[in-house]
Amino acid sequence: MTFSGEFLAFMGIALVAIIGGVLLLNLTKVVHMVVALIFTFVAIAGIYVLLSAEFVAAVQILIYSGAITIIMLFGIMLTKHDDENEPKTGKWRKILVFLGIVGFAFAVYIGIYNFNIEQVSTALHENNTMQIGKALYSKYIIPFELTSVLLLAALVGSIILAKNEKKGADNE
Amino acid sequence: MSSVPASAFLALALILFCIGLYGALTKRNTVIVLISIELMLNAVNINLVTFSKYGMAPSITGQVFALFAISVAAAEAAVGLAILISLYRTKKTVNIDEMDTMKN
Amino acid sequence: MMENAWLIPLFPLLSFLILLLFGKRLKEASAYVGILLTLASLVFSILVLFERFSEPTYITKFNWLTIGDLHLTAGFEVNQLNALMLFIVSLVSFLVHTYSKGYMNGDERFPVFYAYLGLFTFAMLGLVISPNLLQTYIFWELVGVGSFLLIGFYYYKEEAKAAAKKAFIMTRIGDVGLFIGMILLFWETKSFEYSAIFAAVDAGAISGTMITLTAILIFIGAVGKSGQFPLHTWLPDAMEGPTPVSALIHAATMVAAGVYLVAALFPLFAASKTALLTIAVIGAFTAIFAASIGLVQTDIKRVLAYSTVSQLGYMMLALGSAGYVAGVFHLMTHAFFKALLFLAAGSVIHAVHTQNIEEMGGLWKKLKFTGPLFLIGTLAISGVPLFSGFFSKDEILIAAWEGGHPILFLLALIAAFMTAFYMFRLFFMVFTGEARGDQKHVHESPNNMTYPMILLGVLAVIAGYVNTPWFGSFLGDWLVDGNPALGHGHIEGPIWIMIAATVVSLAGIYFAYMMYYKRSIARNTISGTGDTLHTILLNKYYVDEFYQLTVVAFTKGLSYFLRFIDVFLVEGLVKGVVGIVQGLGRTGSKMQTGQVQTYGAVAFIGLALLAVIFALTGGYLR
Amino acid sequence: MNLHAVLTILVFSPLLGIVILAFMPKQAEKLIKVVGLLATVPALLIAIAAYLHFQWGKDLADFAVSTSWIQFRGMGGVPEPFFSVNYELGLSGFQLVLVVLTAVVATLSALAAAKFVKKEWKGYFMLFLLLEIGMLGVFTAENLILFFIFFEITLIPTFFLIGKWGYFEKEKAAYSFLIYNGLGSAVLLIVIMILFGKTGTTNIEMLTKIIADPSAPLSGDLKLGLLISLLIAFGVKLPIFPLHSWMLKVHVQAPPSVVMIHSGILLKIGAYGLIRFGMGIFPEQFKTLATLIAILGVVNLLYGAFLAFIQTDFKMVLAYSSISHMGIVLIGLAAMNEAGVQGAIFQVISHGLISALLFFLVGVLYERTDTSLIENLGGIAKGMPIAAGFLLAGAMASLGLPGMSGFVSEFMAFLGLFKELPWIAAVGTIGIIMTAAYLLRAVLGMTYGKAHREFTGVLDLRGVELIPVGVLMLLIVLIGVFPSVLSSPLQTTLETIMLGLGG
Repeated sequence: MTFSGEFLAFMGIALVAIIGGVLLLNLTKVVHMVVALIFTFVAIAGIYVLLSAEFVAAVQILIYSGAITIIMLFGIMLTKHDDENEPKTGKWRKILVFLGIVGFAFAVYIGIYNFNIEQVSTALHENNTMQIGKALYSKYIIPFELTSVLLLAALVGSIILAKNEKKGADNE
Repeated sequence: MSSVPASAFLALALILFCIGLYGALTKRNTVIVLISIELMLNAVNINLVTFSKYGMAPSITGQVFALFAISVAAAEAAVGLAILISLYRTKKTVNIDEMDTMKN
Repeated sequence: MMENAWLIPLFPLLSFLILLLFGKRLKEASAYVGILLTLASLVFSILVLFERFSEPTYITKFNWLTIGDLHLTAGFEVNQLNALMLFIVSLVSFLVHTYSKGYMNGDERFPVFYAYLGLFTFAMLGLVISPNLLQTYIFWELVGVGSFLLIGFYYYKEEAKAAAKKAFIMTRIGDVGLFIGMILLFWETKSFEYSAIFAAVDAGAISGTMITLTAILIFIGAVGKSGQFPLHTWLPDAMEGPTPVSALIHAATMVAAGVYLVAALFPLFAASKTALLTIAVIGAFTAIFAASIGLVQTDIKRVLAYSTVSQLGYMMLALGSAGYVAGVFHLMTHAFFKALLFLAAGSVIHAVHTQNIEEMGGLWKKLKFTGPLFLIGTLAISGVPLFSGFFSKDEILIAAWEGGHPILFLLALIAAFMTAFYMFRLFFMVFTGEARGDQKHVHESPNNMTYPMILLGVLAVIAGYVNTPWFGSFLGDWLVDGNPALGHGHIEGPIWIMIAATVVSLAGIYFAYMMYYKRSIARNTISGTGDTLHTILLNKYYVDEFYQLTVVAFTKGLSYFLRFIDVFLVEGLVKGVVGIVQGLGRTGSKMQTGQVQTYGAVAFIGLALLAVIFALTGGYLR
Repeated sequence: MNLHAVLTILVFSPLLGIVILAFMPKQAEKLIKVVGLLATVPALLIAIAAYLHFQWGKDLADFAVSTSWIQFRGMGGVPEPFFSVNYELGLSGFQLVLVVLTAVVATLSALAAAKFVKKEWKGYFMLFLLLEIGMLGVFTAENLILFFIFFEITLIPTFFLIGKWGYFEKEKAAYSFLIYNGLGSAVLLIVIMILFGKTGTTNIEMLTKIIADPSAPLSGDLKLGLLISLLIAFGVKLPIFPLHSWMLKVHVQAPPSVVMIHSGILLKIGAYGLIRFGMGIFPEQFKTLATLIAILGVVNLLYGAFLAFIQTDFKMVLAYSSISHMGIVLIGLAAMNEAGVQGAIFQVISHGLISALLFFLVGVLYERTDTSLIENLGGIAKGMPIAAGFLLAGAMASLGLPGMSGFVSEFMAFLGLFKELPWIAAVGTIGIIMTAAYLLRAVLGMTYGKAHREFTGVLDLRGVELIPVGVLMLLIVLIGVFPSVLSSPLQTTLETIMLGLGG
């Protein structure tokens, strides 16, 4: 393995992503957590760039670092948080889940380790956005349209759910 | 050709996925749980994009799917938060322990 | 007439059914139903007996039960032995029915008593005309029930309850022997028919060991029914039943069924020297064993019961010594004189309301009929010359001697001495000397009690003359006619045997006379009251206690041990299973917190576990 | 004459009663009882008619019915393209006698229920009639799936009948009943599914043929395993030691009318299954297990007998006596010859009648005196001579007195086993003695002796109570005296089984 620039870039970005994730778990204030997550999201965008997916990287920054994070912050702001006095998760549960995750990671890592992926030269980085556009509007036109329906449904649903309706509240 | 092996990306995705999972399963705050789920989705997206570049037949499909996944995740985040808010209105808390209406 | 012999047992059955259904309404009149229907049986029996003198054996059968290609039959057979038994049983039964009219008078369950008598008589008559082993077994068990019901007739008495239970269970132990023997024999010959079995024995189709085994097993059945050692203990206890019942069942008929069984299967037994020897030894031992206990008993009925056991031992000894005729002959004479003795004893009890001979005495003058009749019976059983018992006992002694068992012969002789002694002890204590109890209200029994006794008294005297060394052995010749396997009609023995028997019995009477009448020999000459020998005899050699300590205790112990297993092991197993299920359920319901996160955690841990296992063992991930 | 519908009508005739009952008011006690009782009568009449049909020399195959019911495509690897489950009912001689037994005991039990059930008659009779459907179906089903369905139908109503109308620990008894029998039927279901999957049919006759064919896709080990599973599944029902403890609770806690059914019929499903499926479908393997089954039988016989010997509650005595008597069924089966198998079948019928009789009497005693403890009951012969008489007669029948049905079965079972395994049979005969010992101990303890306490106002059997005891006693004696009333329908069944056994 050579320490090429690309590799160093990957290591750096990956480190940022992981640190963001770990901070997400360990910070106490909710807002801080979300901020830590932004680092991760941006780092992931970097990973996409490394993977010759510039458009996806752009979308990642727009949607995740932008939209979703903002929504989450709104969510946090709209609700009350008593971060210090929040009841802690059971110790056993944490240990068990941690062990489970370690086991899972181990098992999957074995899979990854033994998974021999050949690499062939690709032309993905050339006109990446155009390629995506072509694929989306030709081959994946129906899923694309369905996605728009889904988004619309989500939009309507969110509004109805979040609307402060007294009647609905009484029924709860 | 890239000097970074595919398994490195996959391993990163795995680590992020595990972090997200741990968060989703242990955090008490519903918002954080939602965020953790987003993180898991992201990890999956990394996989998708990785496989669009590596492998015997690289193709753009992986990236397209990543896009779909992102849009669905966005919708999910929106709906999820809407539900959270409406729940918060009735229960006045975002603690996940209180959300056990399934029991009764 | 013989083709209608099947009617004979049905009359008493009819009586049983009528009394069972309408007994409450018939009340005292139920006696007449019983008496009339048994009389019908008796008449038929006499006709059949007389016809059998001239005609050959009659046998008929029909299909009773089909098992694949095996056909089990039922039917009836009138051969010499059966005809004789029919006569004896129906006669004694009729007389007891008549006698009971007086004896049981006033009992509130009078109809029930007659119903039970009918059931027993039916079973006993059915038993003696059975043409095959299976049918014999069926009626064999039914007479057991009849006996059981009648012993327990005074159901409210604890002793009666215990005695009935004991009688049933002890005879059942014997019956199991018969049961096994019968089945083993069946698979050897593919038939239960006596004729088929005898044919197979004749043809040598059954191995010697098998014959011995089955014969001894069947003999165990006879041991149980006839109260032979070691299954004798129920018979004295059975005296808890009403006295007419003791006369009918536990003296004359049912207990003789064991002897009858051995006699009916005699060709089978005769084919095995070992089996015959076993019978002879058991018979002789029982004869002297029971006689010795009889020496000291104070209950009038128990003395008679032990004497019955002893006399049955005699019959077994005779059969075991190949003296077929002697055994059957003694069976007949014994039936008459022992029934007489019991009925007379019943009459005494009826008069003085006690069974303890220590409280009797001096009854000779008060009981004008009973006394002499009892004396006749006593003389007959003691083997005094010219009475029936003398001839039959003589035959047995000859058979034992000629059969080549001098030791058994000696035992029999000693038993004869004892018999004479204790019977006259009984007679003297009851009828002579001073009255030892309150006898103001003593009166002779009514006619319907005395007439049957008189008839039996006559028979006790004359029944012996059908088979004597002096006037010809008519009975013996007739019994073995046409069947060489049964041996000779009369066995010639040395003349000194008869003289010895007479001397022995007279000696017994003399000693009893000296001890209990003259009182010139003190009662405790040989063994004082209270010393070891007397105590042992009084306690019947502690056989009951021995059983209580071994068999009963073992059964109970095993039962409790099994209950321990059942409660702790099996139930524990169940509790364990239930506990696991409940625990699972509880944990499960605890897990249903309603929190999706917990569900997810659990589900994920499961998945992780599976993934790890697969990764380590090399599943799909490799 | 077309008789194909007869069995369907027979099996589902109680349904009419259920429907009528459903529309009746809860409080109409008298009417509910009458309807409940009458609803069992059509089945009884049809069963008797079928029996007469047979005795008049006509063919029982007239009744067979087979309609296509469920079909689905095979999943590959099986000879036939379709898996089919047909609706098949049929009647062989063996099934005929069981159906008659069921119908008789059901009617008598309904009569007893009208006497003993003190609350919620509507629910009781509806469940009871459902139970009857299940029982009749079990004995007429010609196909394992159908059998299983009916088998399960019997479980649920019994569970509720015990749990709701029983004595003090009724819930416990009901659960223990359900858990054991549920496990048993789970095992049964597995066996059925394996057979179905491997052969593509569940028709019993077809299965018998396919299994007998050496080229069938089942290895010998698998067949042995299936038979052992069947032994466990039906062993719970029978019950075989050590799977018996549920049955003790049920016998003690369930209401008498249910115990009549339970001990009289439901336990017999175990025996029926063992004979029909165990022995019928896997004859070769059954031979291999014969010694084991004989030993199990003797263990059952002695274990039950010894334990019955020390019980203080008469219901417990009867419960252990049931275990003991079911040992005789196993003994008969293990003999693998005509005598043994016929003995086993006889024992099934005979014990059904006898235990129904005895449990009815226990119910009467309990109702009158509020106790079934032997000690407390001493001396009831004085107060209730008729009941005591029937009790004694029932005990005599149970201990195998000749002239009653118990003897014939016991005799044939032992007759059979003595031919094959004489030593085991010889050990088993101890059971005959013990049976007499424990039954007499119990019955004499209750009826004879001094009355320990005066039962004031205790009435003897009377009126309508005499019908069940009378009918049952009559049948017991009838079978005991003329066993051919039972043995003649059984001959063809026996021949079939013997043919399978190759003997």
